[in-house]
Amino acid sequence: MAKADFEIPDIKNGVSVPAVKPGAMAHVKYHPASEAHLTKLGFPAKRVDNWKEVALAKMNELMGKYKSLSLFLDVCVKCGACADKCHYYLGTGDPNNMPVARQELMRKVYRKNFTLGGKLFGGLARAEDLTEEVLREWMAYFHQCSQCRRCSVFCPFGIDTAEISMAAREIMDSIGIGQKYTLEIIAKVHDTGNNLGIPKDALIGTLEFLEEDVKETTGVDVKFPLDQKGAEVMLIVPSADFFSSPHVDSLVGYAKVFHAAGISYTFSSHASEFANFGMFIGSYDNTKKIATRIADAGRDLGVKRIVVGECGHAYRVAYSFWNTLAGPFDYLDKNHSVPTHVCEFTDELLRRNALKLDKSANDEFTVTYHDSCNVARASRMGTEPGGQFEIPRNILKAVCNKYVEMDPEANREKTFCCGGGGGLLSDELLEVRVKGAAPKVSALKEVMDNQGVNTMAMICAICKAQFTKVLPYYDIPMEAVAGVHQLVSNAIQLGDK
Amino acid sequence: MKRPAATAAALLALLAAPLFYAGCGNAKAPAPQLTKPTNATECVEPAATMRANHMNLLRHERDNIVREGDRSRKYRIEGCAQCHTKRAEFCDRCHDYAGVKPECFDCHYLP
Amino acid sequence: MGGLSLLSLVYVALSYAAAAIFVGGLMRKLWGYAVTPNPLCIPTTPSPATKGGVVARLALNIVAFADLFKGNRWTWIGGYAFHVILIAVTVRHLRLFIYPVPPLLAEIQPLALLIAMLLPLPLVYLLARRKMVDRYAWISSPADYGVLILILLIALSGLGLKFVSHSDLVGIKHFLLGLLMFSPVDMPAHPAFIIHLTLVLMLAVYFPYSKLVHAGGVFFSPTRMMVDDPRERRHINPWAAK
Amino acid sequence: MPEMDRRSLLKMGAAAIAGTVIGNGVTLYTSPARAEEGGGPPGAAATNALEIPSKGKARWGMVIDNNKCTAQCTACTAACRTENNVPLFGDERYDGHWIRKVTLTPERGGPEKHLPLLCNHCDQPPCQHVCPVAATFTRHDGIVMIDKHRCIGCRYCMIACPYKARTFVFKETSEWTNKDVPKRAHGVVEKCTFCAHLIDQGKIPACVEACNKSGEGAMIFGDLNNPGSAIVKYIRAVATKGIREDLGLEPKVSYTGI
Repeated sequence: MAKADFEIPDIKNGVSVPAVKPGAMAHVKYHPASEAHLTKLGFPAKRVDNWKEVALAKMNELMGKYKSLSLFLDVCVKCGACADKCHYYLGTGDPNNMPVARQELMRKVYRKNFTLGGKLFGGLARAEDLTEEVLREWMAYFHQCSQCRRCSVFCPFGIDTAEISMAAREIMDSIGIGQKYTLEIIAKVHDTGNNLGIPKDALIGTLEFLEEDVKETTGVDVKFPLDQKGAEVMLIVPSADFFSSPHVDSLVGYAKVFHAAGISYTFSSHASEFANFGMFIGSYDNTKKIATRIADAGRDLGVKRIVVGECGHAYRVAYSFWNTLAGPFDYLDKNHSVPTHVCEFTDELLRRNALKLDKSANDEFTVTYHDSCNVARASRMGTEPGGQFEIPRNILKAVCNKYVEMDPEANREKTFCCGGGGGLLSDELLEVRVKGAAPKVSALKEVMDNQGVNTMAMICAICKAQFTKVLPYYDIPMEAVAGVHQLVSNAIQLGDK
Repeated sequence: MKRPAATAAALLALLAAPLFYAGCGNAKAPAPQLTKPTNATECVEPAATMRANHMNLLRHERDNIVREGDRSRKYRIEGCAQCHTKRAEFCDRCHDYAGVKPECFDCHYLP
Repeated sequence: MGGLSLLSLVYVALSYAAAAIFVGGLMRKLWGYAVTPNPLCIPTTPSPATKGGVVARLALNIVAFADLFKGNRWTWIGGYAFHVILIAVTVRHLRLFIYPVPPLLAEIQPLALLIAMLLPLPLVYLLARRKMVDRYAWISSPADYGVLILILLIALSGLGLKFVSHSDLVGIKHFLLGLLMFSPVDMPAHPAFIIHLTLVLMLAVYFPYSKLVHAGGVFFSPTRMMVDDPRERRHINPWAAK
Repeated sequence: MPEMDRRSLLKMGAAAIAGTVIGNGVTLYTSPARAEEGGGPPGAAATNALEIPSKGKARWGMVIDNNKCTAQCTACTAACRTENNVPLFGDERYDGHWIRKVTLTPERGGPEKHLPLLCNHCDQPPCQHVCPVAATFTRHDGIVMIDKHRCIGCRYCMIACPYKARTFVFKETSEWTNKDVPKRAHGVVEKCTFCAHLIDQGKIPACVEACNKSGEGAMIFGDLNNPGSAIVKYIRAVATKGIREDLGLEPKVSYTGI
């Protein structure tokens, strides 16, 4: 078991709703963003002198721009249906991690400054001004929200804490208070086209290495083309897929699927990254800029389709926002959905029997599937609602002999977040991540103990990175983490085609 | 929301509906017109008490009458009939006005 | 308005003021929600991909509190009972505002009474729930208890009017119709009625400026009202389009 | 106690009790030996006024001298219907009966007997015991009554009554034949009240008055607690018996000549 200087939740008997432990997670602090990154993203380099006025003005502006925010600040009746739904509350017991209480952090400022009742009877309505202390709470607890939307499933009014935490982060950015992890990554995307800041040369080297590696292991010439104009498909993946394990195994999987399908594809060096952290900080402009960069890359390469890889929040942006932010994608082939998820792509080939598979290649694995929050609750695959649940499962069942479902109360629509989403995948937030992972790990542990599961497949780069890091804290080897296309890669038979 | 103005107008109309239904513009609010008894000037209790409480008085006394056989009680529905000889012009007027449907007359005779 | 007693004058004025604040305030709030744009498509999925599907889901949510049912059964029971009983209470009171009373409305009064008189039960339950579960106690402010207590007081004074100190119902209806038709008449000077009316006016004024706007707001929630079709139909951001 | 075979006891009981079929498909069981007794002296002189004792002292009862009751006479039933707003709809399913003329056919032969049957106002009324809402009650003067404001129409009492004296109001009476007496709304159970409203005014029940008027004078009504009353004198002089006395319900209606 990995060592930690904090208490690891006990998940032996599953995760039950903890008693309220005020302030349990108040000490967690993220690393502040540098002046260079704040400036680059269009924010003040450091905290402005009249920060309170600026923050309230920004809040007012956002309430005028976002129906979600203006409505959600008003209509919560504090019924508490969400109170036991957040994985961070379940893992920590800190009451400010109850979605309703997290929202209250902004709502109390809203009441104090924007409502008559709050101005007149502050105490009774629990209205509070945006003080230094409240700002500290914002910084701590709006970075203990992974924007996974689980709370919004159960809310009678559909209140989505993600909308509020995005707004809070944008307000903080607008007064010059930023989180290093997200801002630095967005800056890198603007500079190099990917989160990791991989220069084009390194990318070429990596792809060449992968080609050789696959040739060595399979004897087949599977291509990993870059910037190939006129290719049918532009494939855009989370940049972790180029380097990290187990991510890269899924990348190999995508390449093999394209090879088997006989459809030409290419990566783009201008937009090699699928992730879009602009959403995490609620920055419309940055989200749009990143999305537009991708749309431009596809246009420049003259492709007919854009297929996206295994990444959760990025798929939400691609599925839900691309058309609005960077559309219309009129240069693409209208017969295919824009964008197409790589699972939709593979699923279609499976339906046409266009792939030769040897399921027994995965016989050493008993596989379960983790629904990633942004895919499950903020996007769709295929034409039917809920396709995002069925299509990845169809693929897994096609490539594995041993497939097991986790407790549906912790999966599908009600899936628990891995604990690392929403811009929290940063080392200084490890305590939040480990504790927040408890509900999902507990569901995994149950099928591992009772049904012999040894592999959890998923289609999100953040989930993969998070679980490989936190599973050892729960005495589960990080090798239990796999990408869906990693298993496809194992099973696919590349004959002469 | 595509047409906020239309939606707002519909909401306003919905909220104002009782106003129109009640006949906004009529000079005066309607009140029930009662035909008063000719054989007496005073009821067994002051009119205000009867208006508010006649149902309770009758309900209370009916147990004494039915269970004890005491037919000398002050508040009896048959007693009402001695002065209020036209139910349709007295009882029914207020009952209809307030949407009250007493079951008394299902069994008891009042002219 | 000549000839009104001082009490009636005061309450006529208060009633009109409260009604204006209620209607005006609520309209302003709902208008605000209506005109504030949805820059991005954010339905909580899985979500219907058609307008009809969205309407059906909203209807189920309004009629059965389906999402809350998913969220917490114990809260659902209390909240749902409270709202259903509120409908019965409305039916009981509608006859005082409508002239003449439609026959069907008169017909269902006994049944409505049977349900309406249960109103204190869910209110006490909801109050106890807030107090007794540590999570709900943590999130509950004096305002959350206050509005439950206010409605409880309204319910108790209303039940008092019905069962303890019966009032001149015809006089009350005459007064209310007078208000509705802008030709006010005297109100019955019945203490329980005055208390009941005062509390109701307080609630009406409080309504638009509190969490009670959820009654109208529920129709505007983007995570529930937006159609899940961003790939098929380009959602235009109104402020970005300008 | 010697061990007794349960079955033989039951057989003995069956032999002792002979069934007699009376009108409207009701089967009453009376001891055959007793059914052949009867034929008493003439009844007391008819009177239309009652002496009302102070509250709680009276115990109203009735004796029917069946020797005087003729088969064809329906004076009592007709008077009851008019007095108490009990209509005949001309449809068996809806008709209510507070007092009926029934026919007794002795199993071992002999002439048929015709007798009026009404609520026996038992001192131990089973109908009252089973009522779940306490709608059936016994007045201070022994009259068993139904508070129709309370009755929920469950009809347990109808099952409990061995005299089939109760009927369910399937159909609302359209008009009052006697406006001083309430009629019944649909959905409650009704039965004979001994014309309590008349007793309270010092008058005798409508059926008794009609019987007197018809000249038969078969019904004697009075205070069973008053040693000087005609009914007590009659009972002392003549052996009377109640129907199904074996049930121990202590009915306040008894008969001679059956």
